[in-house]
Amino acid sequence: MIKGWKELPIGGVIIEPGSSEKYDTGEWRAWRPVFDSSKCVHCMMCWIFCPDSSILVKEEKMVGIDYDHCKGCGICAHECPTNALEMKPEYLFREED
Amino acid sequence: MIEIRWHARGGQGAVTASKILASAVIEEGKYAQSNPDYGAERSGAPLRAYNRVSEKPITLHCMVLNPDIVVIVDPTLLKAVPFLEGTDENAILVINTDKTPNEIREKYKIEGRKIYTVDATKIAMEELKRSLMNIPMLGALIKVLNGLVDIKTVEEDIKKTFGKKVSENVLSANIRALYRAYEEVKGE
Amino acid sequence: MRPELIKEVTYVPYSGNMAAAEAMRQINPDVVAAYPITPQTELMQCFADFVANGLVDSEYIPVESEHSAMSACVGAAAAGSRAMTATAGPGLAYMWEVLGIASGMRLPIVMTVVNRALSAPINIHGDQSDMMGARDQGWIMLFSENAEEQYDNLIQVIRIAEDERTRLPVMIGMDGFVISHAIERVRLLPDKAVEEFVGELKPMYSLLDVDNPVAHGAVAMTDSYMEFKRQQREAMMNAYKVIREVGKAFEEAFGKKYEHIEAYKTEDADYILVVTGSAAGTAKYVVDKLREEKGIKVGIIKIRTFRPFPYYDVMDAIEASNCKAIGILDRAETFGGASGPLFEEVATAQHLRRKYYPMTGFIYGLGGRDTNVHHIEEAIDKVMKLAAGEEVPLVNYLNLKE
Amino acid sequence: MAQIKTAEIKVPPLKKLTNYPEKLVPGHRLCAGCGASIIIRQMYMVASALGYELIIANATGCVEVCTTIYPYNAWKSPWIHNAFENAAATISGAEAAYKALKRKGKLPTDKKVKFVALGGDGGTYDIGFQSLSGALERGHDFIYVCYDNEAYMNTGIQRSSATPKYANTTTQPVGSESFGKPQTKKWMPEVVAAHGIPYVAQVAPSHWKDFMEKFKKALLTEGPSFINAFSVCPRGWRSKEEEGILVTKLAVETNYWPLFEVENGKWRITYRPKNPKPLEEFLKLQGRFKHLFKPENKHLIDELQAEVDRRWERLNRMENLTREE
Repeated sequence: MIKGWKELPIGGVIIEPGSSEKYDTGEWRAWRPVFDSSKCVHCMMCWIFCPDSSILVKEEKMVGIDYDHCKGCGICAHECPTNALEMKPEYLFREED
Repeated sequence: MIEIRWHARGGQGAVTASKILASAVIEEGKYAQSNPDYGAERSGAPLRAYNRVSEKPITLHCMVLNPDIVVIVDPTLLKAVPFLEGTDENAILVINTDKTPNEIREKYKIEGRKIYTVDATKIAMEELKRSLMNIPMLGALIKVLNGLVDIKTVEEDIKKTFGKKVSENVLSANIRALYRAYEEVKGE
Repeated sequence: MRPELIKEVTYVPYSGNMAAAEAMRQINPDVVAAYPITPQTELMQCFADFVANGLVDSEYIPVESEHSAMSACVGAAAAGSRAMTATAGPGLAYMWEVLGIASGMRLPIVMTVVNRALSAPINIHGDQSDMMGARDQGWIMLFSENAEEQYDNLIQVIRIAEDERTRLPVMIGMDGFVISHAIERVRLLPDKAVEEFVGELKPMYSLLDVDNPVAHGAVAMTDSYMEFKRQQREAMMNAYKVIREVGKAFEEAFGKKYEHIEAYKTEDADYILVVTGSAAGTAKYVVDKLREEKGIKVGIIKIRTFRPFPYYDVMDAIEASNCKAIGILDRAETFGGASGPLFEEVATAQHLRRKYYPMTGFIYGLGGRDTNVHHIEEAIDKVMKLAAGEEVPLVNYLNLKE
Repeated sequence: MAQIKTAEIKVPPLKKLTNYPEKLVPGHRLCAGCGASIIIRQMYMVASALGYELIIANATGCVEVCTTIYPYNAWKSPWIHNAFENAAATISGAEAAYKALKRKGKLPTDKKVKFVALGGDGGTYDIGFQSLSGALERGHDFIYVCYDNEAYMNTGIQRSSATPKYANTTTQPVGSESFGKPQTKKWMPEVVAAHGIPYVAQVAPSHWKDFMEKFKKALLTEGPSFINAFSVCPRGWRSKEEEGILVTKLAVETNYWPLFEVENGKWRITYRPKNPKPLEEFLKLQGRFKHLFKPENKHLIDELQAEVDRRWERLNRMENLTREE
């Protein structure tokens, strides 16, 4: 993953902005926010309070969750005024090996 | 190389005089050092400053131990400090005093060495109206250095050093004091 | 536009501090962040005067501490600007944490260190404990013998620091008071020539490049930290070449030679003293005196570059002489070490060549203690005894009250 | 001091803000439910909407450690970390470089850039206090944002001068002889305001409109601004992750964390709870105050309530004292 010392940019500089998107924090999740778009009024309360920039918005409409990164804190569901988001145990969704 | 040691009290301008001497010598294309002996002393405390003057580059970076010339800016220091320290019989003393070289020799029982005196305090009081004896003592020293550095160069350097900081009157009083001491200094 | 002050080579009566400030004026860095400390204060005041009179275009930050001085330099250098500062003794000690950050982030900051003793007891005078204490913080380190060398070195190190092969910060030491406050003859170069010599900084990964945002000072875990440290070693090895190249360029431009070391009358020397800083000048005087008066053949190796340490240059000079014994003068202690830090380096140099000479160390000049002609003579006398097979201690003190 | 003309510049409505790209992207490793990243996202929402690029100097701390673990970078704007105690000095240098290079014509002139120093309460109230004070006094053009989570959370909940009285921390734990931290919280905004800088504000991300209005003012302020942001730490406070915004709201509604600003020396409370809730409601959601709810410790809660009331009163007095006649 990390290259040898001759290949790395000097000084520990990270030259790629936003490279953390490649790092999945979705694995951390024990609870999953499940989105019911029929109940959503697109008030954006979930979006403005999400600590992980994981509420997906398109053309000013809430469209879903970035499950690669959502850590499942549950703030979105807690702050949702219309119950369009509900926290469910993650194991219900994980494929079994 | 000529080594010079200045004895003065803090606030009397000896460090400035030693810097002006070095500057003037360097202006003339020769080599010089001016090195104050810094401590934590404040105004009034005895202090020493040093000069080295030479036709050739100077690489020494230590205190002057065996001065060829000792300049005593404040006459009260004659009793207070060992001004002969490190000097030999050939050393030259340039002393601010109203006494003659002979009187000084007898009073302080100085053997050998050549003594010059000048009443720099009187010159300072008359010209500068203050007991700032550094510039007159520099004038006397230039005379004793006997052509090693031109007093005109020193005059220019004083103008450069003081020019921005003091009034025209004070500056010209300093220049007068410089020349008066240069003329009035007496040797044995 | 700032005025051109010096149009041709000029000789001036300057203190070391004034010479360093003058070099900074001519270099005209983008940012200067500094905190006054004896004996550096005069330097900072001179530079502040240039700022106050429009003689530099620099942004000047009168910070509230040395820690912030170096921190601001890191911010400024990461922002792609040329950043400079100056400090002394305890100020350098206070910067210590950020010194390693500056070098680890590969920022070409340039700093004058007016060498001063460290407390306690508190002492404002010259010794090299400050820089020697910071000697493994990844900075290129030079020592100047006198005011003119400090001036010349400052002009050279801008290029050394900013070279793409190095990109390392540089500190240059001059002894406190003895050099910083003494007036000497200094040769100044024309403003234009200096400007041309130092050239323009090529920013790398500038923080101000908002179109290509980068992150400086990231966390490197166990999987990458060591690689970055290895890069720093490489940069320091490159610096060895770059310092020499820039020294040659300086000689071509201005006719004065600068090498990693100055070997003074070592070719035929039976005895060699290794020394750095202002005492090298006094030692040269003693060498001439002893040769003239007593026919004793002594030579001096003056260390100009301390990091990267010029092991091969030192050994080349020793091996080319008739050396029978070496004395190493250290203006810093290594409590619990064999002798001083310079002693250790010279011992390493010998090991690298598998050539061993009798050597003895001298601790001198701590806290501004005067080291005069007699003391250097005393050291040479001990080295001669060592060469004659007599027993001489590993560490000796010059001008110490026993 | 220059009056800040902010009325005509408006923060767009919430929905419009969603059109700007995120500058703090996911994949950072802050805890689930962290308040700090909410604060940073809200900062960027305003900055992006008003066309500002932020250049960030981040003090060592949770945000710094979690957002730039090599080679992962959660930032899409220029970012620098130097050390724990020197974010303000670092931004001083960067801002000075910007001025110098701009003056020398070495930078594009069409960009709106704002320098931001970002630190937790450790890097701000404590170890970074000197460098912050220096940078404020020198008047650099920057915003200092403190995400105050009331202890050294990065290293495991050690007390800071921002830790409230009687909170349980690992360096002043609750024990048979201890109720937790015996000292009261340093009131940082007042200390900062004493520097006479143009703009100081206290914010909470739960009250995001108030937050954005204040961050807008800071952006438009020439010279230093200071923003003290309430930053929930579920792990350190032992509160529920999903209740982070609730806890934050209660901090405001109980007057524990009043929302106010000091603009050119004038103090103004920007939000007045209609019926302030008892402090207890804020405390009871957090495990760090659990010991206070033993019956025999009721007097401690009363004491804390009295302190909140005293500070609220003082804030009102400051407002009256500095109100324009």
